[in-house]
Amino acid sequence: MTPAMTMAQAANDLVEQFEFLPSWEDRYAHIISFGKTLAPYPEEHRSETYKVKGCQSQVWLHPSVQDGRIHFEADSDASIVKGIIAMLLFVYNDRTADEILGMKPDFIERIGLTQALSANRANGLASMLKQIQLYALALSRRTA
Amino acid sequence: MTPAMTMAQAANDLVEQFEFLPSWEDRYAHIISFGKTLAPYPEEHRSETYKVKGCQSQVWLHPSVQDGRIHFEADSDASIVKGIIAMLLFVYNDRTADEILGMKPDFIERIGLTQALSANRANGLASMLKQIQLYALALSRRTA
Amino acid sequence: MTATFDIAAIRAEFPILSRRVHDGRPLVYMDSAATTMKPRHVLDAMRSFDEQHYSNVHRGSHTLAAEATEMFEGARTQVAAMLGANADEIIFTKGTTESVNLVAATWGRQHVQTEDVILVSAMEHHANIVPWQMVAAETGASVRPIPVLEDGSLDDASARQMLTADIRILAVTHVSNVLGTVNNVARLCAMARERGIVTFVDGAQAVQHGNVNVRDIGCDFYAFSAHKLYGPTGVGVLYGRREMLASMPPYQGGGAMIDRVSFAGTTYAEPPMRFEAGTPHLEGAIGLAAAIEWFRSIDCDALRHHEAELLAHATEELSRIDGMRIIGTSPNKVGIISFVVDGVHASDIGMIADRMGVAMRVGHHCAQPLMDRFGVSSTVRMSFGVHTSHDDVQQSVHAVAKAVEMLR
Amino acid sequence: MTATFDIAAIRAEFPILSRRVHDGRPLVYMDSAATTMKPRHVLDAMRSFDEQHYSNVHRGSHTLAAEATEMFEGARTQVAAMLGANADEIIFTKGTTESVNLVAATWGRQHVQTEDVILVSAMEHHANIVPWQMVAAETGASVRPIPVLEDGSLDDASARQMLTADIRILAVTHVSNVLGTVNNVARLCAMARERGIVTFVDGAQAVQHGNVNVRDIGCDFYAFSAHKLYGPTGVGVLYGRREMLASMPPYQGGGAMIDRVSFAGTTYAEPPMRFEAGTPHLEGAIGLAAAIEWFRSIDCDALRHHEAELLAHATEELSRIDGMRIIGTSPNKVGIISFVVDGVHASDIGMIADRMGVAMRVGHHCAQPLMDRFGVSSTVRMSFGVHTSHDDVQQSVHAVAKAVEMLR
Ligand SMILES: Cc1ncc(COP(=O)(O)O)c(C=O)c1O
Ligand SMILES: Cc1ncc(COP(=O)(O)O)c(C=O)c1O
Repeated sequence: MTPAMTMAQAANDLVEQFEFLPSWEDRYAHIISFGKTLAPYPEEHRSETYKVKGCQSQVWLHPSVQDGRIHFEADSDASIVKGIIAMLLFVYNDRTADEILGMKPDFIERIGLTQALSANRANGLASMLKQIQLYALALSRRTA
Repeated sequence: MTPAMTMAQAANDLVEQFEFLPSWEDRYAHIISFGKTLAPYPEEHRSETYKVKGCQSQVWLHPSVQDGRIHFEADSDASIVKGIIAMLLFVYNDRTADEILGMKPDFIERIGLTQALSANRANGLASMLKQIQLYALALSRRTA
Repeated sequence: MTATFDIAAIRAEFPILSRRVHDGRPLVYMDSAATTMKPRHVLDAMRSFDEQHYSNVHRGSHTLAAEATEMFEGARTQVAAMLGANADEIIFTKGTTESVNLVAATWGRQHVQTEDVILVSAMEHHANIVPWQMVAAETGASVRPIPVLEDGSLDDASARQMLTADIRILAVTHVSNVLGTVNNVARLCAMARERGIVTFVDGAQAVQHGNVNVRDIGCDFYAFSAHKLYGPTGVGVLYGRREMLASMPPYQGGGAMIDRVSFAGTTYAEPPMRFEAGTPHLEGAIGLAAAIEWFRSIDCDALRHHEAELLAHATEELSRIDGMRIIGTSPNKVGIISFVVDGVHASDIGMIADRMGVAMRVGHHCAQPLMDRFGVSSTVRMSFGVHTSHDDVQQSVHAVAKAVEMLR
Repeated sequence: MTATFDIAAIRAEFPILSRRVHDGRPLVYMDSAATTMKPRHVLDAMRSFDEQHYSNVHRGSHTLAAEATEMFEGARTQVAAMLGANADEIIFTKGTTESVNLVAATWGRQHVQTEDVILVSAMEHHANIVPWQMVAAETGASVRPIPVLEDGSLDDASARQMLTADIRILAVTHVSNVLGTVNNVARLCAMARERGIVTFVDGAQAVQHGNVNVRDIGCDFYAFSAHKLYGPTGVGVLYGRREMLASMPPYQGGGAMIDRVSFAGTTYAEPPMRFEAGTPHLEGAIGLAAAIEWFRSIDCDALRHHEAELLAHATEELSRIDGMRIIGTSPNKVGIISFVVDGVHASDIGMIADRMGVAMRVGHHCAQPLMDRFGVSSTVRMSFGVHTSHDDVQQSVHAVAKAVEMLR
């Protein structure tokens, strides 16, 4: 399924969504509600293999290739982290490996996510992004 | 051999000797010359048993009891340390165990030795004094 | 520094409490069980050492070397006085973790045999489990835990039963870093001693809550870290009873721990030097001494009273939150509260509280077996320091309540 | 901080150089090989960490924990960049001594077997002898030294002959702490590698004299201490080639080095965490990073040039003293001069020089086998730091001459 927006557009859209939310409570609430938009995670992929290391809560990320695009399913047992991965997928899901690897993730800073969620090692944002990129790299190598 | 002076007198005498030596060079020279007054150390006692631990240079201290008084022989391969032990013996030699254990070694500070030879861990002054007292303690126990 | 307890004055001594976090909110530091902040007295002592007296120690023939040696050995004496031990029974280590490893790798490898049992408790920090598992793996011994009761106290009846002749060593924590439980280590050590069992007490969480005396406890070994007693990281203490240390082989090899080195054969120094290879953490020892000096200036009874009040206050307020489950409600506990909230992930609470300026720790707290015991994967942990005020408690509880509200 | 070499400016950065000793004499610190003094940049970095960002690291969910973790891991990256390594090849230890012990106790106990030989040199510091003797005693291997020539350089011909198939590991110092000799470790490591021999290089005395690149050297392990690179005590580094570290068992057990702990069985984390049990020396790592940053701001070529001039100056002046014997005259040496004077005890020289404000070290310098090699029990050692001036050299030589005059 090709997304309606380009990655850049999706990222901008995300930044805009947050711009309208001045209070931190609203921003956090928005992140949490983002998590609720994730499709249910397939239980057969809830295994060690698909766990993202380096997060304080459990995060699962399962990639598959559909028509040359990488489709991710994801889940977390923690709400904010689930929201973060959902936001990442809003931008990164169903893209080609090249698109993913070519994307500068500066929208995260533009959203103010790194400041808002300052303890980024704990929420594993960096780890999740790295895992998305690693999958893309692996898949691009496989096709190349 | 009973010394001519009491320990307190000997200590005061030592303090006075140094009072007349205003420059550090003179004081050091005096310490060194003190070392030269030590009787030759008996070679048969130049063993690990009689070595004083905790000195940077080698120091030997051999006790014996003569008429209820403790007689020390001592040596060091370093001149200043040899001078220091000689000064200690000037006060401590041929005393009874009780005298030795009752002596407050404050004359060392009065001489200005601790400042002059500030690196007192290296020259082992504390170790030598402790060893003298330990021998006295051991001998007083043996006689008691 | 006189022995009083004036919370405002104490707070003023911690520069980091002026730190502001998100949107200029003042920091509410509720993570003293992880590490304690440093009062100015400690920071100044280390700085002045570095600027005035710094040098490598031992065998130095110059003034600074003598001064530094005197200060370093003075720190050892200070630690000994605090614990009621002799200076030559105090070994400076990297921290509690290294202290346990040192005993496990020297005394342990020397004495633990196949079929032997190393008895720990189910509330141990990994530091007091893994080193014993390593020596057990090497020797064929096993590590067995004394169970923990539902309220977070040690199961004394089991402890008594389990202290049998096949136990080689009892290694138990003085205070739990998760539950706050204070174990009656004196009684445990007495029971062990009667049966000829060697005892190791992990004091990492005990020293910052009041007086510890190793003779009263009657243990063979006691360990703690300076960074949990308002001192620096990278330095800790192993107390070992003189007779124990005297018979133990060295741990690490290198400078300072030797008597004489040659390729034909090397001989070792007496304790404590035998166990302190290499250049010690000098600033660390000086900082620890300053921390002890500073900590002792606080009225210990008043501190304990204050902490008990804070604990009661926080416990009561937290309990009002719907779905709150406090893990560790032993009648005998220090100012550490671990909790989970039904239907809300601990990490979410931690993140939202952080946004509100409240620093709590979330995770397994290096006590996974204890997490398993209580059927959780992590908890939120709120822990008090000497500077914790009722206002801190109020704000922390408020942050938790707000987080739960946002997350449900 | 720009890359220049202005000795007055450099001196001004060391608060301790304002220290006065006997009779108000300014301190002449000639003991940088024992430990280096800390410039203000390092002291300030540690203090500001403590006052602004201090917290325990890893798994923390609050702001300070994240900041501290970032700074701590940033320090690791800084060390890696300095050595030309990857961050996951850098293990923070207590110091060089612990780095050697770590390798000896993990890689060593895993690989060294009866009849194996551990090859060191006769100029090693005890830290690079005793841990190997300990693993040899356990395994039945032996420790054999490569001889040192009369001028204090390594006997290359013997080294080549001795690097045979029964050698399990070559553990050799980069720079001698007594002789100042710079060994050609790249060539030694290349020879060892050709024969499949693992290599460990003790860099404790090398890092403060210029650039070190572990890839250029081609060693498997490299170790140094922060306190000899203008950083704090209690922290050091072990570089291990990624493939080596990956296959090594853990050293100490405890928090942070585990993957999952249970009484049924414990699994360990990947390197470097696997080798860093317990709370690390956080201020130490921050201080080391600041020290590296500061040291790299000094023009390295200019420093080397300055040091060579000081060395030539001091050597020439000392040689004028009657009975002077300089031990270590290799053409390739750093600013370290060991000497003895006929008929005068080293300790006497040290004490009189100290009285004149000159701090030199006297003793066996933790290198007793080397003392034996040169038939002395101790030497006086004069060693230079980045702040050493020609005036310092002048005063030191004067103090030695005066001491000799007084003592003869
Ligand atoms: C060559 C050499 N190796 C090892 C060491 C030991 O270093 P540390 O005492 O910092 O562990 C030193 C310093 O004394 C040294 O000079
Ligand atoms: C009970 C307990 N034991 C051991 C440790 C380990 O201490 P460190 O990390 O300072 O070695 C801790 C601290 O985390 C602790 O709370």
